[in-house]
Amino acid sequence: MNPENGVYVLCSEPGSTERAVSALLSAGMSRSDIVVISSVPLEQYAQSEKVRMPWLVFAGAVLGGIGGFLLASVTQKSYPITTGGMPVVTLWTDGIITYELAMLGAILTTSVVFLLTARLPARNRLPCDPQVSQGKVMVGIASAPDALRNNIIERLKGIGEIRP
Amino acid sequence: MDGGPDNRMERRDFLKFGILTGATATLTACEKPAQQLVRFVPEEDFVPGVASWKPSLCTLCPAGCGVVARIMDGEAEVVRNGQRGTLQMGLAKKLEGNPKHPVNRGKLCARGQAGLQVTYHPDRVRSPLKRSGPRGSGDFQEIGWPEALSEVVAKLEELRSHNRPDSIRFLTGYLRGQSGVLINKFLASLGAGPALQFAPLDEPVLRRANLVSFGRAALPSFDFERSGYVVSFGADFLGTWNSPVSQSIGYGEMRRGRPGNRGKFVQVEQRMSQTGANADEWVPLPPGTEGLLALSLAHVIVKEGLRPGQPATAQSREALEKLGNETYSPREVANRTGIPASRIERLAREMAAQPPAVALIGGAPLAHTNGLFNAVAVNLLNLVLGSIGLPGGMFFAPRVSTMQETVSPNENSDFVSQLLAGRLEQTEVLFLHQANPVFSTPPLWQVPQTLKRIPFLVSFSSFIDETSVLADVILPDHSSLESWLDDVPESGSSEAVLTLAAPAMRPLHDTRAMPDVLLEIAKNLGGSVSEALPWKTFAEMLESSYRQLVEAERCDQSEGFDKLWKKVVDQGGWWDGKCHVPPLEATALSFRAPEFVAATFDGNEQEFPFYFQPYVSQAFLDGSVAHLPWMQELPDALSSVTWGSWLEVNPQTADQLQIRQGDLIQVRSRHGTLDVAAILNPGIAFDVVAMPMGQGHEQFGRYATQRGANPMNVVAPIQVEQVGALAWAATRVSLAKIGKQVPLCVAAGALNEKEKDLR
Amino acid sequence: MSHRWGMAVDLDRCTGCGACVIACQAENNVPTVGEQAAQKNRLMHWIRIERYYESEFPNPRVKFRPVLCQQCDNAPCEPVCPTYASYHTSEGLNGQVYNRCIGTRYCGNACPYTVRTFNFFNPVWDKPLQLQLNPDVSVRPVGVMEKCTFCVQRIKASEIQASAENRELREGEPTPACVESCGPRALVFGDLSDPDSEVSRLARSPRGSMLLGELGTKPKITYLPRESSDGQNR
Amino acid sequence: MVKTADEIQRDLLRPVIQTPRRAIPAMVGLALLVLVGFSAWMYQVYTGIGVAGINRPVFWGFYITNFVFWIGISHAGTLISAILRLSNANWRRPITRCAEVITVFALLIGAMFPLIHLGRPWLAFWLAPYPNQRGLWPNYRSPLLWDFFAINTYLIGSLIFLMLPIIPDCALLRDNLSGWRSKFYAVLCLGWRGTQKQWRQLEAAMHIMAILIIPVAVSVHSIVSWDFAMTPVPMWHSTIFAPYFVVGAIFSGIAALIIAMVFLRSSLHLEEYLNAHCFDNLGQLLLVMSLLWLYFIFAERLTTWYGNSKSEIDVLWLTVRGPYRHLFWVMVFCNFVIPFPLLAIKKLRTITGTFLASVMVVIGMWIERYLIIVPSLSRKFLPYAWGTYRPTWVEITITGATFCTMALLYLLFSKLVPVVSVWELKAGLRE
Repeated sequence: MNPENGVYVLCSEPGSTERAVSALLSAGMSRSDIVVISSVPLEQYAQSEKVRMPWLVFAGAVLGGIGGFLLASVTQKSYPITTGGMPVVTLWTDGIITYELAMLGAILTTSVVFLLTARLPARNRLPCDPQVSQGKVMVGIASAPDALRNNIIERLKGIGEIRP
Repeated sequence: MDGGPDNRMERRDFLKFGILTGATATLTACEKPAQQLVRFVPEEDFVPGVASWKPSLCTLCPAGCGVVARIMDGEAEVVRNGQRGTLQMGLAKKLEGNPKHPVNRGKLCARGQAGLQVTYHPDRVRSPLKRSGPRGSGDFQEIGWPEALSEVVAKLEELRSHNRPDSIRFLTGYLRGQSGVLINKFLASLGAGPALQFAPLDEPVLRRANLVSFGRAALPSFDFERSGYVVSFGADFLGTWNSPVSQSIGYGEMRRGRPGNRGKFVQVEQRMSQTGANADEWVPLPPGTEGLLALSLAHVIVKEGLRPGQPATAQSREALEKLGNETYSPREVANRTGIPASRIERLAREMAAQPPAVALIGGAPLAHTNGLFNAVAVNLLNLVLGSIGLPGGMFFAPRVSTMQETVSPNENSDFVSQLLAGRLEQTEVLFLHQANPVFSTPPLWQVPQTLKRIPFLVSFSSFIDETSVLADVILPDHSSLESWLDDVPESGSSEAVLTLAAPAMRPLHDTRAMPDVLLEIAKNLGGSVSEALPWKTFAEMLESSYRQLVEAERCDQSEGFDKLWKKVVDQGGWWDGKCHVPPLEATALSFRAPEFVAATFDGNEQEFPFYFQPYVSQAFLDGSVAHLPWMQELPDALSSVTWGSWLEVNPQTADQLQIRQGDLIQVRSRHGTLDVAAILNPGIAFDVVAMPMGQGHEQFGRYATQRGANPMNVVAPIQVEQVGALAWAATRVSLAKIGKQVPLCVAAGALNEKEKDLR
Repeated sequence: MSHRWGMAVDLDRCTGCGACVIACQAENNVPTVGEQAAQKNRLMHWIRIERYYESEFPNPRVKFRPVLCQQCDNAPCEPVCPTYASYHTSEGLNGQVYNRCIGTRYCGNACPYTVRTFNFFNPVWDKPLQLQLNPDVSVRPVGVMEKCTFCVQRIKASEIQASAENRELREGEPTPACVESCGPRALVFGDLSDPDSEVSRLARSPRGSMLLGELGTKPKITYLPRESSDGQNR
Repeated sequence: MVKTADEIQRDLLRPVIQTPRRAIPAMVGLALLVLVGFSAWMYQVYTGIGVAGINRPVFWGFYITNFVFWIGISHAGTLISAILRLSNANWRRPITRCAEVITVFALLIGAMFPLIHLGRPWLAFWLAPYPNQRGLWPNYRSPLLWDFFAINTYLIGSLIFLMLPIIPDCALLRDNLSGWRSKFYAVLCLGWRGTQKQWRQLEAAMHIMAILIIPVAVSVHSIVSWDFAMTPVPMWHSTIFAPYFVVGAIFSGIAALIIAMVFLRSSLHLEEYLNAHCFDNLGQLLLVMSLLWLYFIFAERLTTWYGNSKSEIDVLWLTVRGPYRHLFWVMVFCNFVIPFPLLAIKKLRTITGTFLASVMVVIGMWIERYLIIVPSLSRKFLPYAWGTYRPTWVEITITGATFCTMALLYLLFSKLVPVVSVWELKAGLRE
């Protein structure tokens, strides 16, 4: 899909946002096609898709933990050091390393997963309008099928100015 | 170890060559002196990195312990015939006791081990010096040996031509062994008087007492290994007194060497010494009353008939009768000493009950005006205890007839009496050797002034100290590790001992051994003098002296003298191996009955409320080893102070005077004042203040100069009756706070081990 | 068989003379720190003689106690070192590898006996005093912890000697410098794994006790206390 | 009065868009002071650690005190903001970011001190486990290794925790600025658009981070406490240390946060945002922590006193009665006696009140760290080896410089990013 196909309308107040969305729906667009861009989160327009993040994070934690344990115990063995019979590996202390690296794993996974799911850093796929930062909301379709394009523009007229 | 003569020849050529190349190198090299250093060809053979042990002799105190030096090769900066350069040579790395030596049997005290630093001391005199500034200014210029020697010889020639040989004097510390013989021979050949002696650590009073009691002006030895009971009157015999190492060895055995039979040890003193700290019972009493206590103990033993049988001559019997005298009854003595009569009796009975019991005396009790009385009294106590010349008692080390042992000075050879009699005034030339009277005498004796009046002073000192700084010419001696040495330990061994040591290492600097210098001077003087001293080197003289010894002692010469000589050199001396406590000859027990004399003190009690008690410092002795950094940093056994000197005050006394630890105190006697930091010492009498000797040097290398205070500055110039030695414990002082805190280096973080400090 | 080096200190023999202190300083190239550092409690001696007054004049009692590294079997200094600089040798000594030390001084804090010393500056020996240095012992640079090693260089030397002559070590070899110098033989060194050695016998003595044994550090030095005498002023 | 979204945006972006007067000279001044501290450190590295006052037996002094102190401060932030986020407390919105910033910077500073205090700092990298030719591997039984891992984890975690919510604000700046600055923020915001998908993922991520960061923070200060508790040193070898340290850390953290907020509101004119309401709430938190702190120190001392083992009681009396008593009672006053009324009485729990209390607490907590470390070391088991400790000018200079570093970093940050999260505040309006 190429950005040129995008059709958007700038809405200044909540009501108009509402109308814009319904207009697009009536134009035969599905909710998942509709893009709502705002400077603050608008729960009501968020697509109700599953968030898998926690599970991934847990997996990351497990990986980190295993990594930590191996780092602490196995690698010590691979560097033989005279300790006159004193322990080189002790479970108690390895526990601490394991724990810290598990948490690190979780933290890193979280940020990675976030960047991936939020498609960041992003190429300019979507239009960017300074007015959004001034509080306006931009509603539209990332790529409108040419057939429907004019129809959509028709319906959105009067709600706000059309982009592009 | 050196190869044959031809080999040596070859070496010398190498040496020349080495210097040549070195010189040319310097011409081409840039001007930095560091790069002008020549690399000499090694003078000896050694296996790199492999240590060898060579016997030597500790010269830091009169005990005369045998040592072994660990020699390993190393790179040293040396001077060889006027040329500085680096040399791969054998270097002493560590000193330890000579295991074969009968006196110290492989053990060595802290000072002895620090003797290593004398050789390597950064402030050693590295070449002959000629005074370039006014006397005492410390300005010297380096000169070569020929110049220095010719100067001295010229002076001597002049005096002999003017026929005033008696104006040549020689001041030294101890006259012992062949070096002593050589010095006196040298003086005699010049027609000069006997060598003057000044040795602060010597015990002239004790010698005199022993002369009186036993007919021998010698220091005693003790057989502690077998003693059951030891009473020490102020003698720091485990730290600094007499032969501390051998005495410590005996002490250890007395305590734990005989399972089930632990000898008891009682110390009698006013200030707890390192030795006193080890006592089972510590008996304080007023200074100067030690003799009384001794006689009182004897009194009880005699009265109660507890005395073991001992052959007694008429005089000693008479002396014993005198003991019955009421003056010495516990009651009387209790009044004078403040020690309960019951305690005196108890001690006496204990002694008699734990034979063999022995008594000894040293330190402060001998430095009171009545020191001689105290010493004789203790000798009498020993007689009563039956500990003289018997196992577990006191005895005199056997002598080797042909060898000169310590010469105890008479009034002609005693520096102090000569000084006070004004006999030094007409002296023209004075040789100074191993003696620092300027530091160790009270200022009122005016030693520096007297020395300054002498036109020509020649010092053999290795360091610029208070005395050698006055010298016109300094002919630096080798360190003990670099020279041939011999010694006759006076005490500490029950067998006859002669210590002899070849040089353990080659000299570092442009120095020469004192005896060799004397021989060279004699050679230059020629005539009768050189005839009287036929030897080329001191080593030669030593060897010939041992030839005489072999004759006299009728040693087995089956394998020839050379073998025996080699054995002597390898093991570091000669001892007959017959270990025994020699009984004293019958004449020995000819006692003169001691007449009680009270000690007098300088300064009245009101103005000067405190007895001032200097003591021989564990680290510095009389100050002769204060220049060694290891010693400066050795925490004192009791005060735990390093790098300084201090005044010990009883905490209660300090409270009354509002003195806190570290406060700067002005100590004032009738003759002077000194400022020193206070240390609170729970082990000292309320009316006594004590101070270690050895610090407060005006001049003594970078580590000791201007550090701490010298107790001599307040010591009154009064002498021990009938002996004339300085009574250094007979001064009273007053204390005044200056109102300044001194940052003392106290190693101990606390006074005791309980929850809080004692006070 | 491997040795277990230990020491016995008979306080009834110790006279507090300080010979051991200098012996150690000479043998192990322990630097002198000078007056300023001494004021700051920065003495470097590996063995010190503790002096404690137990009562006051007129009946003062003093206790001397030589304290050196106790070579604990269960040493608090070892596990805390992040770089294995302080570690347990196969002969049970508390080793200190100077090159590994990065100077956290953690071991110094952990040691209950305060016997570890730290190089606050690079050591200096005024020329030619450096000639006294023992070539068998490395000189420690600034920022490095050091401690008593039981004169490990002497131990190794005599072990090599013995193996060269293929024999077992004899009683009395090796001997650390402090023990060598001790006149009254208060310090006794030897192999604890040999039940007949003098040190083992002393360690078994009923008089024997461990310094701060209650901390569970399992020291290899046994202290035999001084016999307390009743005889004070009856 | 409630501000509109536009007003909020204007107020909060102002300090970033146009540099406030007095900011530049302040930064320069601080930078100079930091430089002084740094050169003091270089002097120490060059001459040897001996220029510090440490000695035997007090091997640790000012540096480790600062280490514990700053790591403690770092708990301000993250912990507070995390807890408040989870509890979804609305008054959190203006303060979370200042808090998180404190965490990151305090951690950076705190982590410096183990390096500064090393005898051979140039070998510090030997602590890191990586394949090497030394044939050596760090000793995982050493608490210092635990520190190494814990602090790294915490630093990364809190950094991410700080950065995530900054992204949308960077987008804001991109749109509100022009020229290179706009481009600069365009990069920083990673091309953020603000689609509902992004918003949702962001909030989910923040939620998880908040959950993760709390146990990490707790573990970090527990491990710092174990640096001490693992050694048989009187009054260190204690099981109470971990929670004791964590509480102390949060305590000093909140105080630091309050102080920072006071400076921000006055210097950046954020009076309406960092308002009395926030301070009142934080004040109450601080009050709770103060009481908790009192409880812990009492529990610790009581056990020691009751146990009455010689070495421990020595240290106890040393601090309470001995030479350290002055410091000890100053600490008690700073941490409880003064803050308690200021925070407990509603009338006094004003902005000034909480500010005063916080200053006291920060001072008090620094002294507490000092009193934990130095007296115990100076009175270990063998009295002969007891010692004292006196800091030198080097230690004092470096310590002072770290506070300047904190201020400087904070100032720079507030110039770079709005210290109050704009979008979160706007979002807050709609509830």
